[in-house]
Amino acid sequence: MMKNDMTFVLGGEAGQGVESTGAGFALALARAGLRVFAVPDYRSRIRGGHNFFQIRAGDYEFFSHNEQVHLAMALTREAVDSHVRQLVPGGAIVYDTSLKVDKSAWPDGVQDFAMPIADLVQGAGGSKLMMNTAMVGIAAGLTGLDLRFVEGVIEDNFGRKRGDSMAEANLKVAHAARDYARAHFAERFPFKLEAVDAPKRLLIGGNPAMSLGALAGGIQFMAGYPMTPGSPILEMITAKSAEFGVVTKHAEDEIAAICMAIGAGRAGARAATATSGGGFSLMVEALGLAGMTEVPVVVFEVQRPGPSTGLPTRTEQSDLMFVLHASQGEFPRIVLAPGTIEEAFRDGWRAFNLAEKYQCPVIVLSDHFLATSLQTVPPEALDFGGVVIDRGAMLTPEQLDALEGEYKRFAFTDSGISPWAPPGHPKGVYRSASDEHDEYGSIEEDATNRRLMMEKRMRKLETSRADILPPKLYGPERAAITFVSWGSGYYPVREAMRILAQQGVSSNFLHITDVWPFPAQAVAEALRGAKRIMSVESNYTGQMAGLIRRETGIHIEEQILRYDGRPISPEYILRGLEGV
Amino acid sequence: MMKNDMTFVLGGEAGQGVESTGAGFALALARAGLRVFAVPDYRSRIRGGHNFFQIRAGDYEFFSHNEQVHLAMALTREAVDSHVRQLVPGGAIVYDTSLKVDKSAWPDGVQDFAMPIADLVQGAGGSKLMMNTAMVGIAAGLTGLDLRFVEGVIEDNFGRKRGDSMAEANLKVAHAARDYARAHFAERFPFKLEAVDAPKRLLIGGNPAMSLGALAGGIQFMAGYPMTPGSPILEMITAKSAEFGVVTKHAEDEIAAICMAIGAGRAGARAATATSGGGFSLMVEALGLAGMTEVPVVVFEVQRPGPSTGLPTRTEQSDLMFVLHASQGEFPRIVLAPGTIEEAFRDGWRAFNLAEKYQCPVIVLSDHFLATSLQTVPPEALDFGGVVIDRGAMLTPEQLDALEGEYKRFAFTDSGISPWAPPGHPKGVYRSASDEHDEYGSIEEDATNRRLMMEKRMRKLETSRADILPPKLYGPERAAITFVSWGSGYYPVREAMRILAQQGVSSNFLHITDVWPFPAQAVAEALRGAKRIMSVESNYTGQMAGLIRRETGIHIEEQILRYDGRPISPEYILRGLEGV
Amino acid sequence: MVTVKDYQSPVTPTWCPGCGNFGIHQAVKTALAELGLAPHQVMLVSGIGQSSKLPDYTHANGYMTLHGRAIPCATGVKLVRPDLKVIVHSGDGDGYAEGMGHMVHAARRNIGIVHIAHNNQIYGLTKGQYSPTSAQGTRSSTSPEGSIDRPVNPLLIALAAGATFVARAFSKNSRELADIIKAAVQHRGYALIDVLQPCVTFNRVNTYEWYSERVYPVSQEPGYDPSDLNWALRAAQIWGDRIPVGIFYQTEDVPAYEEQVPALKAGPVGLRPIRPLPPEKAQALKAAYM
Amino acid sequence: MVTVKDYQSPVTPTWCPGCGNFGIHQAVKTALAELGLAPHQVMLVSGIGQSSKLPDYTHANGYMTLHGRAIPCATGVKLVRPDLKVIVHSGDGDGYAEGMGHMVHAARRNIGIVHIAHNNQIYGLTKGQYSPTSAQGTRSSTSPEGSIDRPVNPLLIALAAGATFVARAFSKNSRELADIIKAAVQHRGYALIDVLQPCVTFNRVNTYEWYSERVYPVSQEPGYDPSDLNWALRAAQIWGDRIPVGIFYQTEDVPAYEEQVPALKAGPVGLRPIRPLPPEKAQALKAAYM
Ligand SMILES: Cc1ncc(C[n+]2csc(CCOP(=O)(O)OP(=O)(O)O)c2C)c(N)n1
Ligand SMILES: Cc1ncc(C[n+]2csc(CCOP(=O)(O)OP(=O)(O)O)c2C)c(N)n1
Ligand code: SF4
Ligand code: SF4
Ligand SMILES: [Mg+2]
Ligand SMILES: [Mg+2]
Repeated sequence: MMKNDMTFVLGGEAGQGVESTGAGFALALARAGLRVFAVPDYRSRIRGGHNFFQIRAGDYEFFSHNEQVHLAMALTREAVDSHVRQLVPGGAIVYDTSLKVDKSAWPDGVQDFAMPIADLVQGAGGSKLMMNTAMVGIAAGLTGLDLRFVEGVIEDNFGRKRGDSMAEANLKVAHAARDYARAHFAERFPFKLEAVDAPKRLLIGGNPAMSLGALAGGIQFMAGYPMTPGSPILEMITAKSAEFGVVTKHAEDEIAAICMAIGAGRAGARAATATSGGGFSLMVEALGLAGMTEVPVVVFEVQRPGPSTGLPTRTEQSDLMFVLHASQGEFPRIVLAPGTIEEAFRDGWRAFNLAEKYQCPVIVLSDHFLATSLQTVPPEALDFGGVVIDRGAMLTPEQLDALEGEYKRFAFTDSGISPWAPPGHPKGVYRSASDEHDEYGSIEEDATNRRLMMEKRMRKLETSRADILPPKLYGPERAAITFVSWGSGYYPVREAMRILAQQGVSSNFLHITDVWPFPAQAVAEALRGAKRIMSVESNYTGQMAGLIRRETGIHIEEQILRYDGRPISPEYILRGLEGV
Repeated sequence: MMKNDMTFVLGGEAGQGVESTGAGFALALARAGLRVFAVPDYRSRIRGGHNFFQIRAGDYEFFSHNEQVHLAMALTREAVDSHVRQLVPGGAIVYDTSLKVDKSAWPDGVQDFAMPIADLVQGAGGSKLMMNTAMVGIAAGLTGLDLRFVEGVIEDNFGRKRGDSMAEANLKVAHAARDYARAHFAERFPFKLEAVDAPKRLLIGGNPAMSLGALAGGIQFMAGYPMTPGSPILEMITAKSAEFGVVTKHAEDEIAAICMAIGAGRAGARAATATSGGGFSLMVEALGLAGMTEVPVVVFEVQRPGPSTGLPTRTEQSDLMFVLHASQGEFPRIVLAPGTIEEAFRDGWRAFNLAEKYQCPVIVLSDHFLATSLQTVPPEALDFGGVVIDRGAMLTPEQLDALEGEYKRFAFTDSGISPWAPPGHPKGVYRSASDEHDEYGSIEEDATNRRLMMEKRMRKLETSRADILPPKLYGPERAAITFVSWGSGYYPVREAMRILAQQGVSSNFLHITDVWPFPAQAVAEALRGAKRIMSVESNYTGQMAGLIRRETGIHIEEQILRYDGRPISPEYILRGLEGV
Repeated sequence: MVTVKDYQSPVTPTWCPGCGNFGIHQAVKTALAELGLAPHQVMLVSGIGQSSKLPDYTHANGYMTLHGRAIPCATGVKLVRPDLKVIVHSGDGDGYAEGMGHMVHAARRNIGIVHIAHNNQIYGLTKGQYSPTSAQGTRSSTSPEGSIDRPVNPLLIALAAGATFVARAFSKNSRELADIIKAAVQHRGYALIDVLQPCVTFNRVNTYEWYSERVYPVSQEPGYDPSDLNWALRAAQIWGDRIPVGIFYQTEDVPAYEEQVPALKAGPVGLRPIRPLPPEKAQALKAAYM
Repeated sequence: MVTVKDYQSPVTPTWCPGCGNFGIHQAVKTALAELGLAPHQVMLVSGIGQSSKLPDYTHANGYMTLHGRAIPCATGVKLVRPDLKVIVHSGDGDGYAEGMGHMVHAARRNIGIVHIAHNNQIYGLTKGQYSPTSAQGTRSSTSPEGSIDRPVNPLLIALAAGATFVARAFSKNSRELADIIKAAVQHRGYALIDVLQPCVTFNRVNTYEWYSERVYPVSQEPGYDPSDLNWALRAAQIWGDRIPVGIFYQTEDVPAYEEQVPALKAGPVGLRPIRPLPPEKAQALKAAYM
């Protein structure tokens, strides 16, 4: 028997509630004091096809999902076929007895837990849609998890939303299913769960963490256009719009969305947009507008696999070089690539400070994996108390009152930062142009002015280095293997390190989060003397490795890359270590 | 006295015909057998301001404009002030006696050739608009150039276009002005021109050369949206539209323009669009569409200084990294950066072959300097005879007839190239999607298919290396200084080398034209063992140097960069050599 | 003889059971078959959305492009291959939000493409945000307190932009829709067909029942005269308890864009063989620079 | 008291002598001064083009943005600072080609911005290509054999899109234009003013004389009733030997977008001080994830 260390997968068609049920079960596990890492996997369709939700739960510290499944719950024949292969010996597959299943290719040691689930549901007075609730009840029954955690989630979800009768029916179904599974199969199932006494944890993903960060940072305006997986940020902030005084706008397209945000920024508001790579492609021209006119704007870019429409509901980290160089000409921008929930929250608010301090666009580069995976974190991970509001060189009404002569919006300064006035003060009136301009903001073609303006703007990038966080080194100072990764690469790399350590292999890990201006010196120092460097990225061309070489000269030849749209798992890294 | 080696500048307001007159004079000089390099300099306004046109002429081989002016012809007070400073000792400034000129800051040795030009024009029965014709007459008078070359151009320009009376009047003005200048000032002017017996040369710029290349390559469709300095390509091809069977479309915006071109490409036509960086920014999303759906399309991107609207009528090479990484995700693209007229013509047609052979977008990256400078080249520079048409794996009707089973548009192949069928054949019917797709073109999310499709597409990039031209090394194998530049950097670098050679300093020059896939091996080999490498680029961040470091590991620390919107001159390079 | 079966693709639609897109799909195949057009003579161009998956489910030349960009892509096809029948499939987000500008310009050009807008008054593929045609007050994830934007009237816009064929249909009435599609494919120039298409998953307001109760033939409107722009401008404003469907406006008096392109006088440029230029032509081009 | 001089910028216009933009510039300054608005209460937002240089020549909050994108930029300004009067200046290429989609959506939203379109029926800054409003058959560098596209009718499009204030003016009649601008600035919601603006350099057809011979007050049209949409839809179609100018349509019955935004009920969000969240709020946000 193994306790508090297992992975569930719930699989079925789109429309069967796989994701919502999975998320509910994950929350139940979290409330039982377990650590959780859950990954949804779904297709770009609304009904049918095959979706699944995978939940790893345990009572010890681990960092990511993994590939070994202990309990698979299949709502469809296709789900049976695809998940039975992932099961560890002793693992079990649960499905309705009515499904015609071909067991010829099943791996050895897999347990067949076919049950009359539909009947159980019917018997408990439930509707067909409650098959997934039954699955959760079964999971509790098999693992021994106290059903009250599941009940709590059901009550929270249905009790509030759809009236008590729905909650009641679901509770009945869960009970019946739990009882049945406990009675008939629990004994044979070797993987058990037990509530542990642990400090309360949040169960949250990158998108919500980032959205909360933005709210914490005082966001005043967000415009966007729906695009998976970026739009949930717009939707979450819209849900809080009235309460937090944030105007949000579902715009007619992404060009309008970023232009609205830039307009709001020009008007002195903390403004942002959220999108994915395809939408970002349409924002490229306006990014340069913000750069040239020194308007603070934050772009949350949640990556998905390209090129073009690509795989809308899957993951990749292939927009790095794109966001670094998007738009014609050269201007300062700041690019943050948070890798953890803590960092997603932090960059959610920090981005606004940086945008205003350096009066330039800030891109927060996330990805589907970080955005949608749910994990338990301590409440302090969303460190509201640590939030600082810094509006940079924004002039106060008093400072504006005291201003003499015509206001120079784009005054040449050593830092490159010119004090800026929000509109509305008689002395802070100025014009600004996307053309090259003089210190007042008027269009100016003179060569010397141009040179000085370019230098002024680009100086801000150097100045901003003061606020750039160096990459973090995890693990021992010296190690046999040094991993380098960025953004959401964090999770599987940390988990691979943990496994390697168990195998007696020492490794450490340089995790790059602030990507631009590139912390070249810190990266070079950290990698100097590394024995074997191995980069890990979710893309085809090894973009971060290329950037490191360009900026530091360090050539990372061993690269573990994944570009099939699926998140990198610790096992993938371990296989890669052998493979390369 | 110095013969056949001098630079003119004609300066005045927008609307005074500075550019057209200058171009006409340059053509006259070319017809006199001289070599010419002429650079227009104008503002983003239609009337007023200060524009000028600079013409270098000589009877020996030189490569670019330079900064020393021998004869300045000023139509306005502002023109006098700004050009008198450029004059070499003995050089002269010509202007109308009515202009109130402050000579206090004039450099020593400059000759004041104020003349009653307006009176001369009036006396010859000309209109106020013919001041510039008078200037050309004066230039002939002062330098001794046979007026018949000027007459020929006047007849070509006016005789055809506006009826004989205009030609007649201009001819009279030119004569009167020539006679006056010859009589009163010629003796004092030490710089002379004399027609030489030389093979006929073309006087042409990069934009027309590229347009002719596209016509030679059989272009069938071009859509665009006006944007300086890219739109002249659309305009030139439009002018030939009916004669050459090219449909051209001034679209509603750049997104529509590239989408139309991609639609045309999907329909089996040779299609292109032309723009500058700002327009390219809007094309970014569709670039990925072409990449994903493997549709050949050519984008002529003529750079100007950014960011954003920047300096619309000036030059820069700051879109290199942008075009290399534009659009979400990863897909093969080919980027060509011609540096000379020959190369502009060649890449004008070659781009279509490459786009069709590798079924991917091809970007031809030019810039304002290359596009608009006029220079003399031998007629063979537009090597129509060398044009090859290669449509790659396009299936013929016969091949399609013979096809068995359903057509696999995106068949996995070793080269990555799948045979493609233009629409219209019953057996070549297929669908294609910007989503990830299977070999037939249907949307497919499977992980293995995704991996194979990514690899198939990216393989094309490797396959295409066979067609990538390595950089050219000019000058001796070994030299004290090795310049590295790309695109239009060619001209000033070659000219700087010539001057250095005269000073006894040996230099050579690695000129990179095919930029992507990057010819890393050839560049590394060429630079191996270089004593002192010096990169020359028209941008702030040294983009090519960065790319070289990323792709070869070679770190070029000495960089001569210019980012004030003005073309790099040989003198700028020589000063840079001392400066760095 | 061409039959509906010729348009059968091996791919099974991923639309939700009951989705209004099925009716549109059936109508398109029926119309094309009845017109005797073979799959290789047709190009279906779509954007991105549920509606835009239609070409995947149809055996014909098909191009699923970008959200909002089907019209310019289709325009490029038509301009080099005017011999092909080009049909655009877009959604209401796709065609009327992201793609609105292109529609207006296609209409004023009168480019010969049929534009079938699958108007489900919602964003289907991205899970139910309100769309440009959603009624004011629609609650959705991007308008939790009800949308403020007044809905766009695509027929009115198309008419104002100069469209020469403007129709509305209901996806359930597949036969009527097929007839309208046939008329549109035979029409000279740009044709908009706005199709009321129930989204059974995300739009719980504009259901089959909702539409069924309301639609009636526009020809029943007093003074029905689809050749009269002013009549059509008025009829297009009717929306509410009663929703007219059918052809609102049609004129064959305006030549299609592609009929007027000088370079197309000699036939589709996309079929012109590509060869190096003859030396005389090359010489003539050079001469202008000497 | 605010005067026209308060709007004087130190920058000298680079427009060609005689350009119609001067008349528009004068009218804008006059209107704002007469309304008693001070420069800091106004934001002029423009795209790129000759017209779009206007903010550079005006002492007021000014933002010269991107070709075609003035409207969304202005919308962003208005949505955080509804207390500012926001005026968009666009060209006919800028506003009706690149920016067409945004205009339609601004109109249906009824966002409170005044959109002044400098309609010279040509691309000025890029040297004379035909524009969306150029007459069919216009010869230019991108249409050497005459343009094929039929011109767009901006008034009709705006009306079809739901604009609540639609007017046309002639830049030469600066006083009339100023009055229309005043009405537009005081209007509730989106207001389009299409201004006939001679380009003396590139448009040799639509000259001062050409317009002067044709323009007449739309109020002289029989049955003039700017509150009647159908009347306006008909009047907006008049174009040719006679061109009506004035206010074609106006209604104050539709609330402006910004009036209806829940988050704006408490005042302009752009003026809300930004402070870290109080612990209770933070706690409540977290609670949803536990
Ligand atoms: C540029 C871009 N923006 C956003 C998206 C995401 N997206 C895909 S479909 C869609 C909207 C779907 O709504 P609609 O066009 O009405 O089509 P439906 O699914 O309802 O048929 C969106 C916003 C995208 N693919 N590309
Ligand atoms: C995205 C983009 N495309 C093209 C241009 C080039 N451009 C500048 S102004 C202009 C058109 C000018 O015409 P219009 O909008 O009518 O303004 P006008 O100059 O006539 O006032 C164009 C195409 C640009 N700046 N940005
Ligand atoms: S979500 Fe709506 S539009 Fe999409 S397939 Fe389902 S029913 Fe049809
Ligand atoms: S080109 Fe035309 S629009 Fe531009 S400033 Fe001159 S007259 Fe005015
Ligand atoms: Mg829809
Ligand atoms: Mg214009």
